[in-house]
Amino acid sequence: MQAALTLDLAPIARADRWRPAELAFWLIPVAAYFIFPDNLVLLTQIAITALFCLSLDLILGYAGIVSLGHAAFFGLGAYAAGLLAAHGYGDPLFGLVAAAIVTAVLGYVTSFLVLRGADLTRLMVTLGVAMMLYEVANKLTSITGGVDGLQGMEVLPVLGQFEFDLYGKTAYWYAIAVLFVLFCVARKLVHSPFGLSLKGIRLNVGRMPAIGAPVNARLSAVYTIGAAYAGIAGALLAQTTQFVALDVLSFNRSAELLLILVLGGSGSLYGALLGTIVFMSAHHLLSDLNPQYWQFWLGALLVVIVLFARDGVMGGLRRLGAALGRNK
Amino acid sequence: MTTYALQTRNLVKKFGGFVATNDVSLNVEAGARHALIGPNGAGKTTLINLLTGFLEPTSGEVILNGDTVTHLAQHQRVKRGLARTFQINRLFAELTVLESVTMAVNERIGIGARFWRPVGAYAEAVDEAASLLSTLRLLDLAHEKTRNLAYGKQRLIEIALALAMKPRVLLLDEPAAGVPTSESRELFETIAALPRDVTILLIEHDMDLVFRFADCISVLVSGALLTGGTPDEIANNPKVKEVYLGEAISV
Amino acid sequence: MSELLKLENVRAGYGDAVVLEDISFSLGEGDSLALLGRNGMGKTTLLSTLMGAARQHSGALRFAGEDLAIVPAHARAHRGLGWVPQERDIFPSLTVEENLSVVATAGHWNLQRVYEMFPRLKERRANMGNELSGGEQQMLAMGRALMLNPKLLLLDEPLEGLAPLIVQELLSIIRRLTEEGGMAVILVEQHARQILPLTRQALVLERGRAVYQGDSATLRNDRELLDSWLGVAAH
Amino acid sequence: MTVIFDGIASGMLLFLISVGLSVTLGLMNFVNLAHGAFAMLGGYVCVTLLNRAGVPFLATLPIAALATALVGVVLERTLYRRLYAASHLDQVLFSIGLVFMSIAGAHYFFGAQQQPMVLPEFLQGQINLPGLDIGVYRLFLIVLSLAIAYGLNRLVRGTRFGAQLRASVDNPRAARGVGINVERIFTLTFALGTALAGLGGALGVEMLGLDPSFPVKYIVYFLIVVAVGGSGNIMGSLVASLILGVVDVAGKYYVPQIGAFVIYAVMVVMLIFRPQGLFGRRAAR
Amino acid sequence: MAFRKTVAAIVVALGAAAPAFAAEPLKIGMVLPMSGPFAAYGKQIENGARLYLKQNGDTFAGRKVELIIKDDTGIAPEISKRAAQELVVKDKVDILAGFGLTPSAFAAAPVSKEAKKPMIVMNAAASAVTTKSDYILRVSHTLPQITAPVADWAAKNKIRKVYTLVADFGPGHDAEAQFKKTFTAAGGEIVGEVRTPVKNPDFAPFLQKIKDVKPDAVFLFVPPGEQTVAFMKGFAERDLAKAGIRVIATGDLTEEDILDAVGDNALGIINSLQYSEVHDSPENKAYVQAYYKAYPKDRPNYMSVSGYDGMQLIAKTLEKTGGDATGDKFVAAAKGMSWVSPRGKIAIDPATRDIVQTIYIRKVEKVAGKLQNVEFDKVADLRDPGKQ
Repeated sequence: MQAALTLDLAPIARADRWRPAELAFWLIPVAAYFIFPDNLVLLTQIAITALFCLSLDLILGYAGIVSLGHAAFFGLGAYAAGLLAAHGYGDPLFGLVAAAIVTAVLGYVTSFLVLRGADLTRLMVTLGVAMMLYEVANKLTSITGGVDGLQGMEVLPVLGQFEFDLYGKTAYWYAIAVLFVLFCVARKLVHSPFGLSLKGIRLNVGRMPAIGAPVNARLSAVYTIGAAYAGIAGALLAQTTQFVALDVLSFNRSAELLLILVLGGSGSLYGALLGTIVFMSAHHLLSDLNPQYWQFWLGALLVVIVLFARDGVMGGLRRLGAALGRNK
Repeated sequence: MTTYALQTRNLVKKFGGFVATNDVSLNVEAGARHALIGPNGAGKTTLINLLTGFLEPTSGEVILNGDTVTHLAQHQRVKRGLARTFQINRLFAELTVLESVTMAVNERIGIGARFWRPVGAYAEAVDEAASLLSTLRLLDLAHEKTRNLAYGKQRLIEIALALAMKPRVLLLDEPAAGVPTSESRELFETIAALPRDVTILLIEHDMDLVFRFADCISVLVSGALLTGGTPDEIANNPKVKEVYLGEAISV
Repeated sequence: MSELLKLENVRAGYGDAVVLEDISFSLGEGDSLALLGRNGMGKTTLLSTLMGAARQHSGALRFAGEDLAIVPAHARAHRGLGWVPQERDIFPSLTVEENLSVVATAGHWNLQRVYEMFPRLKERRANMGNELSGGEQQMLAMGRALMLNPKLLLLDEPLEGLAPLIVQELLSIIRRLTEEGGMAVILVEQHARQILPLTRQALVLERGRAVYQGDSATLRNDRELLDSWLGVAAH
Repeated sequence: MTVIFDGIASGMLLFLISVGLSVTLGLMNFVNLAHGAFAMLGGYVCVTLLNRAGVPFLATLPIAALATALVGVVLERTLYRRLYAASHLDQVLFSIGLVFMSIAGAHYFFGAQQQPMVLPEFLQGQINLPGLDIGVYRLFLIVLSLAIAYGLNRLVRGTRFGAQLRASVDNPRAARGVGINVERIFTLTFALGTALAGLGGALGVEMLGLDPSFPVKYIVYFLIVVAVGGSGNIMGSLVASLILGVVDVAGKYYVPQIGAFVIYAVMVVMLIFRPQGLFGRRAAR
Repeated sequence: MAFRKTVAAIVVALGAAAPAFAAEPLKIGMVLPMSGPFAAYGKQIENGARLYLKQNGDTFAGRKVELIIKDDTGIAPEISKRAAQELVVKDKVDILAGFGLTPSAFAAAPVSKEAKKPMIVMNAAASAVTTKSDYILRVSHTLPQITAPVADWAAKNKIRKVYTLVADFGPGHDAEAQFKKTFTAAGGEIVGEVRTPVKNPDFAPFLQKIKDVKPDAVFLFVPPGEQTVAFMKGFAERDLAKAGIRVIATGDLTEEDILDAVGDNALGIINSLQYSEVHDSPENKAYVQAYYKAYPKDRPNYMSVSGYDGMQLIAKTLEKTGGDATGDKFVAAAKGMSWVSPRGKIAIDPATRDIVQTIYIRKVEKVAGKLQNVEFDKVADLRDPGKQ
């Protein structure tokens, strides 16, 4: 124990302290509310997608599991919350909790399929699971409404106080609050011994059993947590849109999510958030400018980003920070 | 009666028609410094993989401290005191030295799945990791990322991660492989200074290290045990000379 | 002996990093050179520079009368440089025979002669590259370089990590290659004592600079020199 | 019998549209999700020549393949090349970017509607045997697929080019060291992959239709075949396509209620039992 | 309570603006699929709407019309809702319009309801769409409305045994149910039914089954587009027509945009829809001529006419209200409105705010070298059977 005294333990003991830049980041949603009061629905959907992206980051960025079927959980969460609201259980928080539980169960069960095989296999197995779920929802027209969407959701006021309004104010603060709380939880998770072991698994999975870590159990656990996060994101979307359509389970949603995460830079929680902000803002602006051919410019943006800013937005920022630091 | 820390009984591993491990019955005494040598392709790596549980044998048994562990998973064997290092570094390039070792300690003391408090809050684990680094004279590098270390230092981290398991049996798989001569002395000293209550099975090509360090040597050829004995016996065994040592040792 | 390879004040490294400083030497046709030094002193970098896998910062590099700096990496093999890399770099998804024939050029060395020299390879001709033992991989890497019918063979630590018996076998093959003449050889090693008898010239690198340049025989007999530059490796 | 024949034909179509991806993903280890965009390009070339210039169908096929390969080479030289060393996820991001651009481009030049396509007389209709109805175009697809599979397998396994290609993929540095012009090999291989995509696209118009959303509509199918077959293995892709085609068609015929699930279920089950694909290489080294 | 206040605030704001609206521009926000797999819908509807403005001037009742188009990418209802909400809140549009697909209309309906904005549905075809807000008016058609006539026609024209093949999704199920109901009520018999996967590149197995059963006809409903093409190709390849099997379908499957892609295989399909390029009326001749002049690369179809009629409805209603586009007044004035469209005479049902129109029975034929839906029978002034 003598030895420990001679070592400054501050770097490891303070690893989880909030940095000023982080606090500044969380002022953005507050500022955005005042700067873009007419775009609250977009901002709300950005927050929801950011949460969804965070859930993928937990499993891809921190545990290295590639998924092309993450919409399975998002969609299941959306339907869970949507069906509850359509059958008289419209309390939003209750909906979130229920969605989290349902998706966590699905996540836990499917984690055993996902743990087998390498990247391409995982990609395809997750995709297969999501596509099958999509077909189920499509077939069960009487329950889900099929492609026409789920009818008759009645979402009650948040906490019995705040009604969802036309301007989307309630929805916005509701989504931001949920995102922030779950972000803090994820942040705790990442800095805990559990999070450290996930990093270990991603960096060198072969070593982990040799230091006594049950790799599959850890991956299963994080996959389940990621699923629950995605489910909550889906539930949020259902509640704030007051509508659930089949596309919550679609392949496009999974693929776009993966795109957003890679764009932002996986393996850092803020990468997930920044990627979502950049991608969805670009999408929105470009499609407003040119409703027919905006995809071309979005595509060009992605190509340029890959060619000139490896490791996504976060990587670019980090290098920018390093360059600025050098110039000081 | 001698107690054995690690034993195999008639261990066989086949890959298709190829017999990689052929009826190996190995006995490693408790507290021994036991070396396993043999030419390339003799099946040393396969044997290690069978001992640690990375592979399951076709037949035969692995016995650790008297208990059969043949079908236990790797991490379960580690929990029972069997730790190893790797021939090619398997480290966590992006983690600092202290984080890596703390992570290993976390797993051993069973807090690896705690998810609420930060790593730094579990002082007992961090302290133990720090004191282990101090023993290995790595303390000044504690906050360096592993990837930034010299190769010889990285080999020491390999050993540190294994020692964090508080092993009763330690498998060292070519600990000196790839280490530049300039850095090897420190490594050899560290290995020589390992606590005596840890049983060590060493796989090594460097005859210098083997003959300086081991008190017992087993020779593996073509998947089977050729012979075993003290370093003197092995050095003078004509069969061993013929298949393995050639002229290298005769000068 | 007419001049085959000439280096003048070569400075080289990877990216912006400089590993080698001010290296000059020349090698005649059929000549042999032992490139010595402890690990990390720049031996492999020197070979990589010759092959175009490392970056030549300055200096001149001439091979068979041609400036190598402007020859792209893949074309150097065809100019007559045969490289046996340190990690052997056998192509795992090619069979042994494909590994040999994938780049073969016509000349003295053909499949038959290579198989004569390495009968083990002939036995395993249909095996995939990743199904070989270390010694066999080394033989295959040498055979593959020979199939190019090089004017200069570059061997990077061919004995590293091999069992003593295989080392003996390879040493005798290398001896044959250097003694038969015709082909020049540069041999990189840490274990000086084993290869100095096989070569005519020697070059010792210390932190990227040449600290000894001259006769192999002289160096071999000078224990003091050997100890000071090569340390434990020499005993 | 007819069900099995249809299954084989449908499998061959899967094979044709995905084999190009098998080449770029499997042999060059590049996750080229823009594969469908190249296929779409082949399709548009074929349809445009056929309908506007009156070029005979069979003649449009090689032109479609060559034109696509040409575009492929240009893109490879200018863009793809820079990303060989990048991570798979970066490659995904990049190639999806290309997909987006291609969709908007096709929309701009050809409009959003389905493209018409009329086969020549001799490829239409059916041959009726007792108990077996053979669609002529299906038969044509089967024959062509087998020829392509055989030719490719010969090329990769049995020629010096194939050996040089495998060597370049295994270890580009060492391949350069022994005198292989890795850049050229990769360019040629990429051209081959895109040519196959273009050909598959042209052949697929008849059965899959053609509109600007083609590249994303069938991406799932390409990936399924390559994953199940084991990436980079031509024979694997062929066998996987066959199995998927037959099971899919038979499933739809006998149990149409679960028709949509069959292909995914088969894929998941196969991958669970053989995670590296039917003929997948075990991780090298 | 907070919500009520918000709505009240909006109403007050709009009310305050009311006296001045004659000078205010009229903003119409259109939510359409302009990209993605349904981009063709958006383009046709926009074409039709702009054509109306071009022909009739862009000033309705003294107010200059401003079209704002938002892309909802087709099948992403949250984007449709977002677009509608932003159009109302940010762009302050007077009228919402467009909506290519049912889920988009459903998702946007609450916006129209809460903001009390008229919402002109120009394609979404589920019967229930108009019930989701009191401000919704539909100028296109409903699925039952175009399904029932062909079923009825078939039963009365010696088609006794029908095999139904529908895509396995909501609209498919609805079409199947409506067809069965009308067809069996008229004395026909369903001899087999199958639901095919929505994304289905190959109809071979289903066609084989139909061939084995040998019905008089197949009733087809799949997503218009490559599915129709694939079905008809398979149908021709297997010589089902020669086996005496006919194809009957809803007319959206043989609309002008798709017809060329289906090619000659489409010849002889009997179908029902409200509009055909070759509908014989002076209004349509003028419309088609103007359309080709404005968009030489496209063919006019029923969606373009919906866009056209949507604008016409707005123009006529505003004339009646004197330029007042506030929800209640607008909808009250629009109820019962009727006019002559290129498709014939149409009206807005005062009870349901849905469209009342003539549905034609057509057959695909070649007219002057072009595939066309030639009308040969009709059901006049048909209300949505789905709401009866």
